[in-house]
Amino acid sequence: MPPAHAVPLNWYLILSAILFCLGIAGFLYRRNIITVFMSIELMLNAVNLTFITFSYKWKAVDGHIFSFFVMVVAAAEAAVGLAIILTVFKNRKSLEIDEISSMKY
Amino acid sequence: MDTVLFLVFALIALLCGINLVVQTHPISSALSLIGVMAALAVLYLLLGAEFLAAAQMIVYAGAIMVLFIFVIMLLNAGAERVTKTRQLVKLAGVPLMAVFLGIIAFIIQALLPKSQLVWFGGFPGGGPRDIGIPLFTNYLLPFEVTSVLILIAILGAIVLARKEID
Amino acid sequence: MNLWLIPIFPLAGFLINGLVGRRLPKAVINAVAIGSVLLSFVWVLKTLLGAGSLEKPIVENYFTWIQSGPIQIGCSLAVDRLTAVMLLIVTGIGSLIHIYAIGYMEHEGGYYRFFSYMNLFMFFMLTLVLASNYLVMFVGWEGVGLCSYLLIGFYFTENFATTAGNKAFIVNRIGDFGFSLAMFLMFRQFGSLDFDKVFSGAANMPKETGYGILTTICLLLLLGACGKSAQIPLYVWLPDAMAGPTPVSALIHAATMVTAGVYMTVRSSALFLHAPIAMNWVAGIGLATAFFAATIGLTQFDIKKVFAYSTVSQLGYMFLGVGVGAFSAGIWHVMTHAFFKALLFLGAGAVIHGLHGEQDLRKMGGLFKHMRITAITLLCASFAISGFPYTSGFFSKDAILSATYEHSPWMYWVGVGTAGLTAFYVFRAWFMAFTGTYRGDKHAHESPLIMTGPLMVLAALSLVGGFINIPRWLEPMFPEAGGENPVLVWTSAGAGMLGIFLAWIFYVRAPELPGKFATALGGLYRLVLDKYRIDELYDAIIVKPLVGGSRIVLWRGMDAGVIDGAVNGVGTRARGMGAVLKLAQSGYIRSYAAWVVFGSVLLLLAVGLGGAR
Amino acid sequence: MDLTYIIVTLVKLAVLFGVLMTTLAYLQWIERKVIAHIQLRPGPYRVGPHGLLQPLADVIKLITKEGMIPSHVNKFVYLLAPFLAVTLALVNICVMPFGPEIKVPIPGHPVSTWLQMTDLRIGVIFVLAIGAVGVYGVALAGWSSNNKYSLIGGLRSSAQMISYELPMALAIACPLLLANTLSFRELVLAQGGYFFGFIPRWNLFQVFPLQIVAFIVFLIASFAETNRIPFDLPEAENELVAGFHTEYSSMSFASFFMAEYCNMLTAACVTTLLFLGGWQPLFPAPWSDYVAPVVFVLAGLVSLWAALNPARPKDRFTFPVVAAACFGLAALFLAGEFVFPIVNQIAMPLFWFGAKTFGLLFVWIWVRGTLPRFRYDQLMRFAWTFMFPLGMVVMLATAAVVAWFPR
Repeated sequence: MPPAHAVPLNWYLILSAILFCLGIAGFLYRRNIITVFMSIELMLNAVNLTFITFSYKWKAVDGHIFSFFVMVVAAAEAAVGLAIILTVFKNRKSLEIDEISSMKY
Repeated sequence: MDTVLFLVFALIALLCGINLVVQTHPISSALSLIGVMAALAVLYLLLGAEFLAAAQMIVYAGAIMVLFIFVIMLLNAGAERVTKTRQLVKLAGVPLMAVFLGIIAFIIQALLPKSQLVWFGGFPGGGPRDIGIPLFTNYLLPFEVTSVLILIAILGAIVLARKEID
Repeated sequence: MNLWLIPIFPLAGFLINGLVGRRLPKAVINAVAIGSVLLSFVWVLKTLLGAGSLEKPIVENYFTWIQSGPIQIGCSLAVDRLTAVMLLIVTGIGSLIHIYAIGYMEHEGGYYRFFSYMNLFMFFMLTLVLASNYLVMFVGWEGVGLCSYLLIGFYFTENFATTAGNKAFIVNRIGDFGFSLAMFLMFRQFGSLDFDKVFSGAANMPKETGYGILTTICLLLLLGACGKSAQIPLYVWLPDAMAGPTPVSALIHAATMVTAGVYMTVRSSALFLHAPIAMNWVAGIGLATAFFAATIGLTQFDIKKVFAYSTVSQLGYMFLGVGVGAFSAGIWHVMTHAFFKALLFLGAGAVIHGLHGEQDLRKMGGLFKHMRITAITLLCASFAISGFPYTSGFFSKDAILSATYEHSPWMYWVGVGTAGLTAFYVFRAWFMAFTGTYRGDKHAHESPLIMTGPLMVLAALSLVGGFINIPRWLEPMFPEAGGENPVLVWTSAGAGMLGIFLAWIFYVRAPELPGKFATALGGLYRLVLDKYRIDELYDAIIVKPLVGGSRIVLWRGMDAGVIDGAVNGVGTRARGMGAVLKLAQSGYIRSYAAWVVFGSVLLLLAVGLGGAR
Repeated sequence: MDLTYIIVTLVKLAVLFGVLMTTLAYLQWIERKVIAHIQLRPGPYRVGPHGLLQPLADVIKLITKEGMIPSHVNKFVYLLAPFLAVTLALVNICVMPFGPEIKVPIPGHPVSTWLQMTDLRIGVIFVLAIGAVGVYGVALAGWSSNNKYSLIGGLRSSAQMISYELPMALAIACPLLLANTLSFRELVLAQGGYFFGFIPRWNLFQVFPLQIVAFIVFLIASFAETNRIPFDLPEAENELVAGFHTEYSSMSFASFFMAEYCNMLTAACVTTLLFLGGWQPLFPAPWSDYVAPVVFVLAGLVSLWAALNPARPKDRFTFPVVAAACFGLAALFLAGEFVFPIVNQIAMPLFWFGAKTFGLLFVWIWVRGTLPRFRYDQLMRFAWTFMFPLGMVVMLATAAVVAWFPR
């Protein structure tokens, strides 16, 4: 029985949507690779929130497990990504994302 | 009570998120990201995902973000210099995201019943036991595969970050 | 009761011998090969003794093999009275022949290869027999085909062996094609391939007068059976299959595999009974094959060829029996035929072995004093096959013939004639080999005990094996055909004895007669001698057009023109487009990201708004 | 959420906070004393008898000092860091159970509550999480004070804490596997009872000797987590001039100090709860009640002896006071429940818990007084090539035992 002060489910989803868009914004407008990377993490977090909200909606634990996997994979991705960033910085002495544009035709 | 908690922490998450985007210094962005994560952890608790809240703190805030900060310190990354962004991005970005957000909001409003409510304790199934059992029965294969993935990631990171690369 | 163990033993043997056999000493190889087959024989006995009266089939379902939509096919084995008979024949004769093979293959190369193939064959044959739905059966069906191919081409350095193997394989493909079409039709009709479902479904359908679905299925099955059991028009591969080692001819091409067609037809009796026309087809093909092959058998000089054609003709008998509705008689003949034909081949093998590979009857003669056991055992077999009273062949053949008489008398008379011919050519071979004076040049010697032992066992079986009353055993499945009519019985037996007598006249009493006849008949004789030139016929009307057609149309036109053209064309177009599209790859990550966002917005518009409405 | 609940919670909070602060303050005094005696010095002696009032003096000094912020620092982070450190350190105490459920017979309105702020289903993970976040205090302090020594200190501490979290988590997993729960309360309850009536069923003594190894691994790891000697490289005075808190002064410095001691306290409490059976007494029921009085009586006798042959004249007055206090406590433990029934309910568990915790804290200080400092590469190699595999082995072995002999 929901108490009087319960929150509509949609708010959570809207919140995660906004966070996701903030992540996109960070990705599009920041120039520092690390910041861009962090924006990706932000998007992942937003998605996790959605997962968990829906697993609340369906009263099923699978959403939790998905977001658990998301976290784990995010950890792996962070390790590799930061290693790449380190290497890039070693070779180019720069973290500006637009200066690393040599991978093209 | 729930409403208050939700509003407070949602607000924190939002402000930190915005701060992440507007700050030019990576450390500030990192801190605000940590803020977002902490706030989200509380929201997870409200949604009954206590284990994930803890995991969020340990894995994201405690490990991943520490790595980020570590790297930022290591590279001693300063604030961004202002360079010209790509025209396309500059023009397309904001309207695109506005549309994106609008559509998502519309879909959520249209598809989901507004009657659906969330309150603390409404879903008790978020404890470690409730997650562990399906994780090691139904989701065993994904679990193992993920562990292999992590192993590979570790190796990759070590190989990439070796001195004698370059 | 662990039916799966029965086929598993030979499979294990195959794996051991096939994988590491090259390094194993012969003793171990023998132990593994024989041991595995004997084990499964023992397990069969244990199973059957433990099974009680198999009124109802005992089905064991192991796992769901194919599960897709409505298709639900389990990997399941079953044993009932029919299967029991086949199991005993396969494992029993199989063990004997394996033992015999030790002696026969002693000096051959590729020893381990031979035995691993044999074990593999046993595995597939048992799978075929034990299967409880058509797909599993088809697995065994294909498997035995493969093994027969491998074993016919055992001496793969010889050209004729490889060609014979290919021939067998290709001809069998034609039959399998029929079989698989039949399965598709069955699935479409009954929605399942399990025997019980299919048969109950068929039982609920009315007898078909015209060419309905059931008849079509049955005719396609018959095509498959013809391929496997060497019936007209697909019999041509079996005589050439004698290129393989003799134990193979005995096991695969006489006793077991070639009877798979008969077994399958009997197994599908529920279908055939509702398709009288198909039954008539079966009977007709069987009769024609029986007679036709017998006539060819008259003129062959290669001892194995003679027996090969007699195999074809005996198979014809079985089909005749099945066709006229005497299923149990057919199976009975399968069993007795397994006894005496295996014996004939093994005996022939012993003779060939004793003559260091000589197969031509004209180079034999007077071998009786050199190899007594072989001669006597072969004599028993010959009596059995020619239906001499109270030998095994007598009972089964007469069961078939009397059933045929009730079906239609003229068929009966043709059958009787064929019986006479059979007796004639078999004894012709025996007399040419063992009586008179030795015409060959090689030194002849008797085979070792390990070879003669199985011969003696089989001899005993082919003499008294007829008293195993298969029709009564199969009573619950197939109502027995009408009572024995002594007149008919003795007529056919008499025909047999007449044949024996003529053979004695021609080849012992007056050896010059055959030549006279040959010259007298002239063209006809030469035609028969060349097996009616069927192979040449097929070559002219089927093979050549096919090859030529495919060379011109498929290769030049289709392959080179259309397909290659398409592929290359796609390649060039792609390169052209790439030249344009590559401009979008600016290397600026954030513009990529912008594009991604753009795309996802479009997707959301499409999906989300669509879903929201 | 009725009124009693709120009141009880507030009361507990107040008491806990008071006790905690005092403990932290006096922990430092104890440390200085112990180190001093290890080094054959009297230690703080001037303020109050045997320097008992020294902590108070320090607090006053630190508060009244001028907090100065260097000009070249990132102010926000610089101020955030110590706050973060101390807050996170204090939060942990909330989930520690100090005793069993007690019933307060308030006339007409009996209340029953646990000697614990709150019990989480995931208490242990919670502590781990907070510990994981705790890195930030040090790391950010090191980075924000914009000083190469501090930066190195911060880097070191973050790397070190991440590295030692793994063996720590692995060691923690063992008792969890045995007790099959993540809540401290159930953990302690699972450790009640005795093997053959006299060996306590603490995790330390379970599946001998696996848990002892796990205990040692955990202890070492928590030394590293609390940045204490021999793992105190982040604040190594003689190489990094006090590392991450070089630039800090007055209250912000004090809060780092407090955070460090609070972390020690937390680590000791967690060790007690995980391995030493929380408030479960060391002896079976009747004997355990007499331990506390005996201890205090002995303490009283010792201080009486000290009063009878004093080192300095004023000892004649101070030590009898101490002795009297000890005897009073002993009397309380012996006869308290006749006077006021709740006493034993509360006092006994607290006595045992406190005894174990302070024993462990003594080990901490003792080690500091004894061992030299690691070199950084040694530290890392030790973590990854010795501690981690050892912890892994222990955990797997425990898991195997639990799987094969389910209790």
